[in-house]
Amino acid sequence: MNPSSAFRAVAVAVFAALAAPVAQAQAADSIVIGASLPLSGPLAGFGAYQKWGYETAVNEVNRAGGLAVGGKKYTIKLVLRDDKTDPNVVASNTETLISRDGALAMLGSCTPALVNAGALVAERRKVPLVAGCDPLGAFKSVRKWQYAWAIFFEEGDLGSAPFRMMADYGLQTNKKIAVFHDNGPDGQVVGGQIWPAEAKKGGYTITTASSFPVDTQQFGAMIGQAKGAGAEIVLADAIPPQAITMRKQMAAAGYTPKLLVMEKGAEPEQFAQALGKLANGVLVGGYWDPSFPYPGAAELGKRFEAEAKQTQSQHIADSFTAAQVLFDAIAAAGALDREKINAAIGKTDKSYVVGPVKFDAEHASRIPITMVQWQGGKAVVVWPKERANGKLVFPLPAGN
Amino acid sequence: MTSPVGQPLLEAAGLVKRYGGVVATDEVSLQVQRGEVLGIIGPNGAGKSTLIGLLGGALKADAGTVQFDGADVTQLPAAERARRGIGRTYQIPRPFLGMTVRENLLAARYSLHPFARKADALAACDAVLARTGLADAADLPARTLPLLRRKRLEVARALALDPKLLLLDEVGAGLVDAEVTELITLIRSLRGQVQGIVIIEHVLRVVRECCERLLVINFGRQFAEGRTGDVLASDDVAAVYLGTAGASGSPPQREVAAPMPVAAQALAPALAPLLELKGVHAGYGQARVLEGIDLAVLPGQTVAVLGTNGAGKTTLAQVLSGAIRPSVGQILIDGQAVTGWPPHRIAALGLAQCMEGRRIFAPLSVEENLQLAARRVPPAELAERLERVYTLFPDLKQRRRNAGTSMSGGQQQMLAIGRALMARPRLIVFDEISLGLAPVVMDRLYEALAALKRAGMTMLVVEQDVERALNIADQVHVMEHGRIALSGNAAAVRDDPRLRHLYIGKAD
Amino acid sequence: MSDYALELGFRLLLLISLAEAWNLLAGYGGLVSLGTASFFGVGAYALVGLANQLGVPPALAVPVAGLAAAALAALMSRPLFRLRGLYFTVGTLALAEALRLFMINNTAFGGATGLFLAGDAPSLQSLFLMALALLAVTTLVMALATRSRFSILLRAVRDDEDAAAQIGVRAFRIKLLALVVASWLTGMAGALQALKLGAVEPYGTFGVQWTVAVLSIVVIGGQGLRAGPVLGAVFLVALSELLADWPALHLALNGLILIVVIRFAPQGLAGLPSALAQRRGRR
Amino acid sequence: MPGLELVASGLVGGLLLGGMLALIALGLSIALGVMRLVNLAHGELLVGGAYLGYFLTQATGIDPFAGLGVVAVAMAVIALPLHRLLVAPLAGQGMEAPMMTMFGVSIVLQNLYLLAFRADTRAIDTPYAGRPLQWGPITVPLTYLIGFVVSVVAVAAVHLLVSRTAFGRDLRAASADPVAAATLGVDVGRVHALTFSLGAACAAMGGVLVGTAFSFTPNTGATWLLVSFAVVVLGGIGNVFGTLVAGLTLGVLQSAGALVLGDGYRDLVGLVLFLLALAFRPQGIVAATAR
Repeated sequence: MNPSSAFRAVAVAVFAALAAPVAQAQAADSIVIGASLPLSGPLAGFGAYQKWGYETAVNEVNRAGGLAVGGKKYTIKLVLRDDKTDPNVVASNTETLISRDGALAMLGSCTPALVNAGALVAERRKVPLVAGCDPLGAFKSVRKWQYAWAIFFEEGDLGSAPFRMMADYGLQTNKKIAVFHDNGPDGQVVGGQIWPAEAKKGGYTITTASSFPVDTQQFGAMIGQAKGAGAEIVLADAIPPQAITMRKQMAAAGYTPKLLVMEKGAEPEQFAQALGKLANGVLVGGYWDPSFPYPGAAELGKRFEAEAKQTQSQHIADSFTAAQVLFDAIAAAGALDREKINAAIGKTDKSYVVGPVKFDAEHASRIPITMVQWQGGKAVVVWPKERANGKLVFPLPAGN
Repeated sequence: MTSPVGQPLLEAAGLVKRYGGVVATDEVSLQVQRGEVLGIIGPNGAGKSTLIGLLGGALKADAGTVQFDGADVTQLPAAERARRGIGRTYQIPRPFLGMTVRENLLAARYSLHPFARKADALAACDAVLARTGLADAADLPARTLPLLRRKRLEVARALALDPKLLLLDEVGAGLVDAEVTELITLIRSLRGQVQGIVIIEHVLRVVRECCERLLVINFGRQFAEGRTGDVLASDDVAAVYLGTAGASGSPPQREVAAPMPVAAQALAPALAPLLELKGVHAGYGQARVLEGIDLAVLPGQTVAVLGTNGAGKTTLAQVLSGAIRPSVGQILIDGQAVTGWPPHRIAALGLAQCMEGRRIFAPLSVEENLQLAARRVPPAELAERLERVYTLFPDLKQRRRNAGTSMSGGQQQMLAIGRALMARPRLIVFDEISLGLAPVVMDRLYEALAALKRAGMTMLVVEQDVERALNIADQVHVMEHGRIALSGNAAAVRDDPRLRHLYIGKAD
Repeated sequence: MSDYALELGFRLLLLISLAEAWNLLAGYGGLVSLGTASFFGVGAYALVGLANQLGVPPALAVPVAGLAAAALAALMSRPLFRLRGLYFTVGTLALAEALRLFMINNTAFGGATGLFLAGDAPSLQSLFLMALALLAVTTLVMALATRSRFSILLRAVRDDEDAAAQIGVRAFRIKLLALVVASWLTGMAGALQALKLGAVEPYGTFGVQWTVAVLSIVVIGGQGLRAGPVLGAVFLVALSELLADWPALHLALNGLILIVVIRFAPQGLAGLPSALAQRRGRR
Repeated sequence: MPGLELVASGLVGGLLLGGMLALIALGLSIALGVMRLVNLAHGELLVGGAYLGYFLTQATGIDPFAGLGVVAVAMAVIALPLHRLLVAPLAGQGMEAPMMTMFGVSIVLQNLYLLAFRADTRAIDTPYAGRPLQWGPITVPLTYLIGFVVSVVAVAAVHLLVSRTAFGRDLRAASADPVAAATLGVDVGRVHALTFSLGAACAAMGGVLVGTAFSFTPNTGATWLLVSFAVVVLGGIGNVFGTLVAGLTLGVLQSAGALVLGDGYRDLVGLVLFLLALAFRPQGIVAATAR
């Protein structure tokens, strides 16, 4: 047979195979919720936590007999797709989940690039999407959202936290700051804009500020400059691999500032595992800990560690919350109607695992920031006082 | 013949080309008058092809100028020179393998006249194909052409440019007399439409019968220049180029120094054949080349395989080496079937190859090239074998540290032979070792072969040059169109009229 | 047509066009490029620029954005064409990577955050139609490039650049033309994708994943075969769709199948029928 | 403008790093030169080496550098069947098929790592991981120096292997003209298999260095693959000695670029310089004669 006809045969067969699911989408008494997650690629780490958060929320509802909408119980069917940490794939996944699997509403991916890519599609298709894991500044900067909602911290809070902490505790330094930040979206905002601004306000001087792409592995030059400038405060914003390398190279360069903050990178437990002693005293902004006084917080932490056999991460909280917010809104809407659900999400005002959730005019709900410090392999909340479950170690121990 | 007045068609002055320290072309100046055919001769490695490169623009001269058709083209790249009317052929043909023969020519037409009417372009190409005897192959992929026809394609492609000046680089090499005659007629017929021709050639007949003037190059320098007759007559030219024997038919069998060592049992010819082929068919892809070859080589015997280009001689050699798998038939060594064995296992059985085109490894030094062929041999033995090869070819010893490909063609051929010997083989296949070499060099090589024969080495000689082959062989097979057309001992074959029919006249 | 079909169709059309453009370079020009991403990315960014800054309507912005990629090709041609064979291949890869890093670090184009399309993205319907148009253009170009006298010159350069020069072919111009045209097509594909996403950022648009997708398509579909790119694209999209429902294994299986196909269908899917026919013939 | 101390440390650090780059790229280079194989899985082999080193030190507690030999041998052994099953059958099918096969391998490996070890960032911990080395105005990580020494020794060893031994002879012959080599008795298939596993071993050792001096995740491979390409082409494909020179050069140039423009531009500078070098010296900065 000739190639072109061969092609047609294949093409038809394939489309038949692929088109099939469309029919059985949105089965009688189940609601389809779609989510595209980075299950492989650089962000696979975050993806795993979110997956757990979403699935746990869904299981909870289903175990309780399903979600009551307009007097009728619906079981929730969560359809996950891997986006390989590629915004192009997030977009096509979202498109597919909506059109093929007939997702009634969407849950977000992680980090601005991925969340926004999906949100833009949802926006076009007028499908509500609730996301955690997308810093609010970056989320708002994209556009005036109609159907996308975000529950996370505000870069502004994160950026100002170290300064507020230093003020509260009256830490003694030479007020000289070195800033290292990656040039990813949030890195740009926190390291490039907020820290400088906050430093100005607090009367600190930024001696060196350097940025780098998220695949660099060498920071010799910037560390050398900071050391040369005698900065006693180092504020860094980098993903885990880089933060780990950076911490090593700081020690290797014989540079020990009094205060070391490593946003993003120092947050997961692997940071402490990979660095051992070197992790001690490193600070990182956090927004959740099982010790917080929110409904179900402690349980959620325990449950994760029991099921996943690894230490909890705050990402389970915001993903779990995002899902719960969405389900509550569906229930509140009283009908499987996207417009109604979207409106209901906007009206959310309730305290969840991650804290109180209430969306502002720009579809964002803020989670307050705390400062967490690694002490002997444990992440200890050291600021603000009222939330702290341990004492701040200051200055930074030499490490070796 | 009468050449029109006015400035010469081509005028090169003081051309110099260096490769690192080596000076390939040294202060060469030449002129080609309109309507003239200039011959350039000289021993291998004299820098003839380099000179062609400098004229054609493939190479940039380090010094000197090239004037063509009244304009200075020294700075112009090859393409621009071609567009001004310099057509050039390669010594080793370089057709566009992925295209049909006609397309090969069309490329030239279209590059010259992008907007010419298609019909005209095709007509022009077919005309050229017709006169170069490729008309029947017009729609075949160039890949399928055998060497001879590829050489024709080279000429045809250059003609498709309708050049003013034609540079022919060894188009005669490896042709049998009948074909040489055709070539000469072709070149002569070109005079009408080409204003000038430069020929580099070893086949003296071509030079003698086509060129008004000759330029002799030696070691990159101008050695002599003048009317063809005078130059060929001059003794010093003969000395550098032809050697004493070259012009007269068969080379003499001078005694050479060291007799070669040979695996013992070969000395007493046994009856069991060392190598045997039974009804072997083979080819490339769809193209069948061998159509049932039966042949046997007894220990100590020297067997020659003759035949015109494209008769399948080299394919036969490749089948023996294991490089090509026979589609049908059997190959036996010591009665053991080795059909379809990978080359290295066949080599391990003591069958060595001296491949067509030498195939010297550029990244390896001369000595390494030799050592490579001696597989898993203790150092002492290795050194001894090396010595033996060096005594046979002293040139190699001097250059043992040089890169293998840095030597002249003749020396490379010596290296190739020496390399085959290093394996201390029981049978050596010599494939076209005389191709494109100056007569003197051929003589030396065949003296070496003769020495081997006397020492009792078993040899299979695949040759173009009938005389030399007949002089050395006990048993002779003549191939034609993938079959063995004629077999017998040397004497019988020499007198056989069918051979005459195959090769009209004698090699000069 | 359902939105899902449109979504798949768009992806197919886009990938086929990309593969064809690559095939023009590699199959006919002998220029095996790993730089697809760079031209794709430039096209994508150019579109956003045109739409946001000058308010050019999509239908016009796409071909113009393609021209930006073509311009890049013209700009880079000098250094790139000094490279032959493997060196060219690796050089194009380096170009793509250098561009990506530049876009990440250079804040003028939004750095790693990238840029967002101001207006709403057009409907899936019209996107699909545009992709269809792109494929039509691509097919036309390929027809011209593969049947015309230009193709003869191009193939001559592919087979033996020096010999081509000896018969007057200006190799550089020929290769340049091929590269520019291929880049134009690639750039338009990038522009379409940007239009669909409504956003561009370096990792997504300049990422090597586009180059890899194209290569897989050509290798799986079959090189130098007319139907190759089509089959390859269908296969790839179908595969990723069918496997997507097992997210955990998705990629691993994808790679495994890639390996198997290459191993057992050396001429690609398009070459399979003839290959089988041959095997039968041998018995 | 940065002070002398900084510049000196930066450049020396770059030089040492360059040495490691050479070892990291070596495997890619010889595979490319000898078997025309664009090994897109090179980065994953490297990461594989890093994991081997990681678990070796975890299990036995021996120093990662002491374990290098074990890791190298292990990876060489793993690589042999890989070549036999995947690469060898594709011999004589052009460049793309093997290249894409190796790409497939890289995907598979990446995801196997992901499934087996999770996406966690890991680093091979040594007591001296963070120890600086003071030498006048120059401060460089101790691990850099050790890594440098290890790399240079390894590269030199490979250089000797290729240029002095019988295997090296076969290897060069096979890369220049496989058919002729086979006809003369060289088992080309075997040469290729050994070349491939030699390359894998080098990559694995490089991985241990990366894991000790930096950190790694299942996806780290790609970054190092690209750097390796730069080194390979600068040094001349298949040119061992050239690879070393190119690695050192690139290392220094990158640091210089980082000093002037900031670390963000380190890799960019490297690549741009690499493109320029390509444009003016297509055969690599070290002439192919050194092969």
